[in-house]
Amino acid sequence: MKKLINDPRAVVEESVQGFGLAHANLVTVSTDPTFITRNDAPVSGKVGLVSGGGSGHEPLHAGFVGRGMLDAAVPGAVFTSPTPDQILPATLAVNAGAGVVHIVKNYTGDVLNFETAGELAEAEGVSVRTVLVNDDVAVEDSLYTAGRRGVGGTVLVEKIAGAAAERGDDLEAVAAIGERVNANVCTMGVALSACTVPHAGTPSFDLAEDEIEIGIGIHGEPGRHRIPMENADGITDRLLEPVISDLGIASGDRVLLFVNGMGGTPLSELYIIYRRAAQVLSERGASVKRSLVGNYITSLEMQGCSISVLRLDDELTDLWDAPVHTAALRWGV
Amino acid sequence: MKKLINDPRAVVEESVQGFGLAHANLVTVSTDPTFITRNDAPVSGKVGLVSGGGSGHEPLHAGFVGRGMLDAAVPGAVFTSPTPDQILPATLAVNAGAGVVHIVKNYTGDVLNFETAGELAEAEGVSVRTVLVNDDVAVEDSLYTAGRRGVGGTVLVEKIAGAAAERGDDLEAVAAIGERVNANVCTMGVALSACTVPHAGTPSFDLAEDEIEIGIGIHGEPGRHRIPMENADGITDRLLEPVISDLGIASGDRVLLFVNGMGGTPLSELYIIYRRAAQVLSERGASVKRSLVGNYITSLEMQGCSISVLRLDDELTDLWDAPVHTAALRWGV
Amino acid sequence: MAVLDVTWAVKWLTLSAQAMAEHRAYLIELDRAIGDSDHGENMDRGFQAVLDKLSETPPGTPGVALKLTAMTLMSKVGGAAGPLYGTAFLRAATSLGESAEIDPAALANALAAARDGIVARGKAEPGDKTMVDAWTPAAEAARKAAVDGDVLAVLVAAAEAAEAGAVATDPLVARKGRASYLGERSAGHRDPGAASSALILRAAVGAAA
Amino acid sequence: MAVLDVTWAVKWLTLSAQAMAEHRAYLIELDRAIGDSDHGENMDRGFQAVLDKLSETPPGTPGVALKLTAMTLMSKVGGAAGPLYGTAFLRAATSLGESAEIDPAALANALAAARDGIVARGKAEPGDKTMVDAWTPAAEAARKAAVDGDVLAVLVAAAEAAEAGAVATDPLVARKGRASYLGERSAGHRDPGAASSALILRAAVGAAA
Ligand SMILES: Nc1ncnc2c1ncn2[C@@H]1O[C@H](COP(=O)(O)OP(=O)(O)O)[C@@H](O)[C@H]1O
Ligand SMILES: Nc1ncnc2c1ncn2[C@@H]1O[C@H](COP(=O)(O)OP(=O)(O)O)[C@@H](O)[C@H]1O
Ligand SMILES: [Mg+2]
Ligand SMILES: [Mg+2]
Ligand SMILES: [Mg+2]
Ligand SMILES: [Mg+2]
Repeated sequence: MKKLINDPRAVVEESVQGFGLAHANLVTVSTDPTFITRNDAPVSGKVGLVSGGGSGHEPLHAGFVGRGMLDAAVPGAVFTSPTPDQILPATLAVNAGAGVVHIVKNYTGDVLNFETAGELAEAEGVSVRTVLVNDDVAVEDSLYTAGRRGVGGTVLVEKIAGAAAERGDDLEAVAAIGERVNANVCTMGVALSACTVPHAGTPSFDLAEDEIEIGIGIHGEPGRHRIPMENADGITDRLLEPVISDLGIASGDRVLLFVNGMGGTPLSELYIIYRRAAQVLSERGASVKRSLVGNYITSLEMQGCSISVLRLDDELTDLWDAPVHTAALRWGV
Repeated sequence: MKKLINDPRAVVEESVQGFGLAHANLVTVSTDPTFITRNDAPVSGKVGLVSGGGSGHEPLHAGFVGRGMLDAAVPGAVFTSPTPDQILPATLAVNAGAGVVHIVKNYTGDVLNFETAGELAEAEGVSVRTVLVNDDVAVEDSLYTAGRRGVGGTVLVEKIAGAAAERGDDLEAVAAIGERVNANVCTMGVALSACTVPHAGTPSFDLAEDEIEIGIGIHGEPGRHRIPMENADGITDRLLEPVISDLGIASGDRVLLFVNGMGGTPLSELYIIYRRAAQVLSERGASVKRSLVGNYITSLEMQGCSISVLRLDDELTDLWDAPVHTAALRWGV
Repeated sequence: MAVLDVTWAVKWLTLSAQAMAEHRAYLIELDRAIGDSDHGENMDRGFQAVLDKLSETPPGTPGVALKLTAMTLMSKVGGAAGPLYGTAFLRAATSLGESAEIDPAALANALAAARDGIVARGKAEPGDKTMVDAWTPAAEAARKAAVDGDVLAVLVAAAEAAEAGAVATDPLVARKGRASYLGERSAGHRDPGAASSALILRAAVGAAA
Repeated sequence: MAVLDVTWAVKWLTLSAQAMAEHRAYLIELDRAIGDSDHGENMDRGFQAVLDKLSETPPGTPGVALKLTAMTLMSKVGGAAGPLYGTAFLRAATSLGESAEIDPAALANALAAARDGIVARGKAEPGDKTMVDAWTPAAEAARKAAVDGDVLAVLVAAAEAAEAGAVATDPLVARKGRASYLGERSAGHRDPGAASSALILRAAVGAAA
């Protein structure tokens, strides 16, 4: 294992410190327990937005703290959801009286820890609504699993719900927008290589030189199945097909196309994937109105990508376009 | 070699196509020969800025085409400088009569090809000035080499010269600003792993599990020397020391600190490097006024990073802060 | 004869912490195969924090010791295991109440309460390839042993049943937790949470022996 | 007896293209060791384009063939090699003028012009571990052979000298081009551009044989 780290157990702490130093104009880092808030939190009258999860997915979530997106991010250990004693103070810190929305990726650990924190916050008089993100179409039989995972769509939920909160929507409305995004986005991912969790020291799975993992999550876990290596267009089709069919994308649909890198794939390759995905969507009569290409929700240094499609309507488009000022996503300001 | 590509020889073409599709609101992609221009080029009255070089460093340069930065980017084959028959039409396309600045990284191939293109453009009546970027302190004896390479500092030269052009500076002034940035920035890089050029198919060098390459460039070339793996703080000190001493950073200096990922390193690790570098600079009495952390000038999927320090003055700071709207760098708009 | 008082409780938790440290890599490896490589690290971090807490505020009764453990695991483990173990220890503590010493029946009840807490929290059923598959047979064996056995016999019965339960997760296809995403590919691997549960119940025997 | 007319020139360029395709991986490997792994790809791409051009617009004289080659390499090779080979072929073409057939003296002059073009462009001196280390001895050997030899003898002398020159780059420490960044570490490897130069000059012999 070769990493730019000091102590494997200090990775999150030191990385968050560096993040705080680099973006002191945007965020405040609280330690013991660790969470990150936007500098002007709580924003008077505004619904607070809190997300969090295991670390190792950077820039998610800390990179999305700031105007027009999250009010707080709560990082757990690498690939380990944070604990209620982090989530609760983050929730209290961003509550301006209008309540707080928790954006939670659907993993057992995240759900249980945010659930507890939400109860504790309610007990302290803060109204909390939870938006559960579960956009991963790779999980086929949600009856026999912990349900679909929250993956790439999380970024879109955070951006759009963040814009709704920023324009002054109330608690129920912000949660409803977040749920609408979640209901209209599907994602599927592929890994060309595994990643190595710092405290584990060995790659999260073993993959032959000519194999890839289809249907991976974002925690370095193996995917649903393993197939021989294919070219970029073939892989794109394989990822996009279930996304399109699950969303029921039809001719005339307007969509946002999000090609996300898992951390170790060159940007140039993500654009090769984007090219094919955009072509296929146009062939189906869908119109790609917005795009996002880059490393936004990653698995450490894993090579691979995910493709997300979000069905847009006028309101979601406007909210997507609304100004956002965070370390990792910025426009209009 | 496992990559998200189709034909190794079509990597640049397909990637640029995808880039054009994803950012059609910003850029126009010309093919045969290939170059990328901002949509509103030539901008009346404005000095044009053209940069280019081998591909494999994305988002550089195409990701920096747009308002406040480059007018055109000219991508060569992977790690191969572009040819005059690409550079010339790009230069002509962005010339609005105020002349064109070529921002050229100091590599023999880039220098020779831009030189020829510049002569051809002059022959067609376009005034061309060249800013040569050579910020790599890893190259020690420039008398016995092709001179210092252009690396991380290139991004800063492009941003700041781009802002100068946007505010209406004339040809000499834009070139002078670019040269001032170059004179005030130093960079040094490290590789934890090699990268694999698509058409070559094997890693650019072999590195043992416990070794790192110090003083690498951005073309997957081996570095100046090889040392046993160290922790992040040790590596940071090793990169930063020659940068600080070459620049002669003294107490009271204001600086921009740029920690750049080589493409395959998690963002979280870059922040660990940033943390230490910011600490060391403060200990020296320098004041870190601006920061940039992320993958901006890469070597495909190489793991590693570079640290750049730019000495700021009021004007450079203002130009850095000026609005920029490109695919990879955006603020104020 | 074994006496399950606060000394035993502290020793149990200390031996558990030792077991987590010792088997950290093993639990990571189990989780690497069908999860995300963190279970050993999470449990080790959590139980080290438990040790710190126990020496900071020495508990007066077994119930207090377990409650302190519950709160610490809840705030230090994270992931799925944190809330689940937290709930288990909390329910066990509540079941024990303020008594200074635990008799066989109380012990069996506490183990059943722990098991029920995990199920209430995580909604897993036996056979879903989770820690429930260690705790369910453990609680059941404890109940039977408590009819005419002493506390040591109850602890031994629980530990053995948990160990057998953990081994029995090997062929199962996971239906809860992270391993469920693997579908059929989760078969042929031991559930990490069931394995850590067995280690913790074995430590309880060690503390009483 | 070998006649160096346009047929020879086209055959030379065709054999050069074949040599670049055949030795593509070898040249990439040389460049991988002390450069950036692209020289074989660049030369192969460039000479394939030369073949296309030659069949599109068949040249009338050796000079026209070399000029077409120069322009094509300049616009298709990129990197350092593109402008350097482009200049070499351009200067050689200019030196040959419009003559339909090349005699030994003209041949030696053309090779010297090519060599001087590379030096003018790239500012490298002999011993800097570049293609200059193949072209300098080649031009020199051609000059000597032209005194009393026929064109084939001149070509053979040039090719052999270029090959020896390329081999002689092995121990050198690079002072120009990308390999110079390696400092002492560049010693012990053959310069890729010197190697491709030797291949091209060897193809000239093959075309005349
Ligand atoms: N719904 C559930 N009910 C009971 N136990 C569960 C459930 N989900 C997960 N577990 C247990 O948690 C263990 C994983 O814990 P850990 O690796 O620490 O957390 P995470 O899965 O969040 O990474 C599994 O091995 C399993 O025993
Ligand atoms: N200044 C120079 N003068 C002469 N030849 C040079 C010079 N710089 C580089 N070369 C030649 O170019 C070759 C490298 O070509 P190539 O790999 O295609 O380009 P790049 O170095 O730009 O990747 C070197 O092996 C060397 O022979
Ligand atoms: Mg986990
Ligand atoms: Mg090159
Ligand atoms: Mg786990
Ligand atoms: Mg090269």
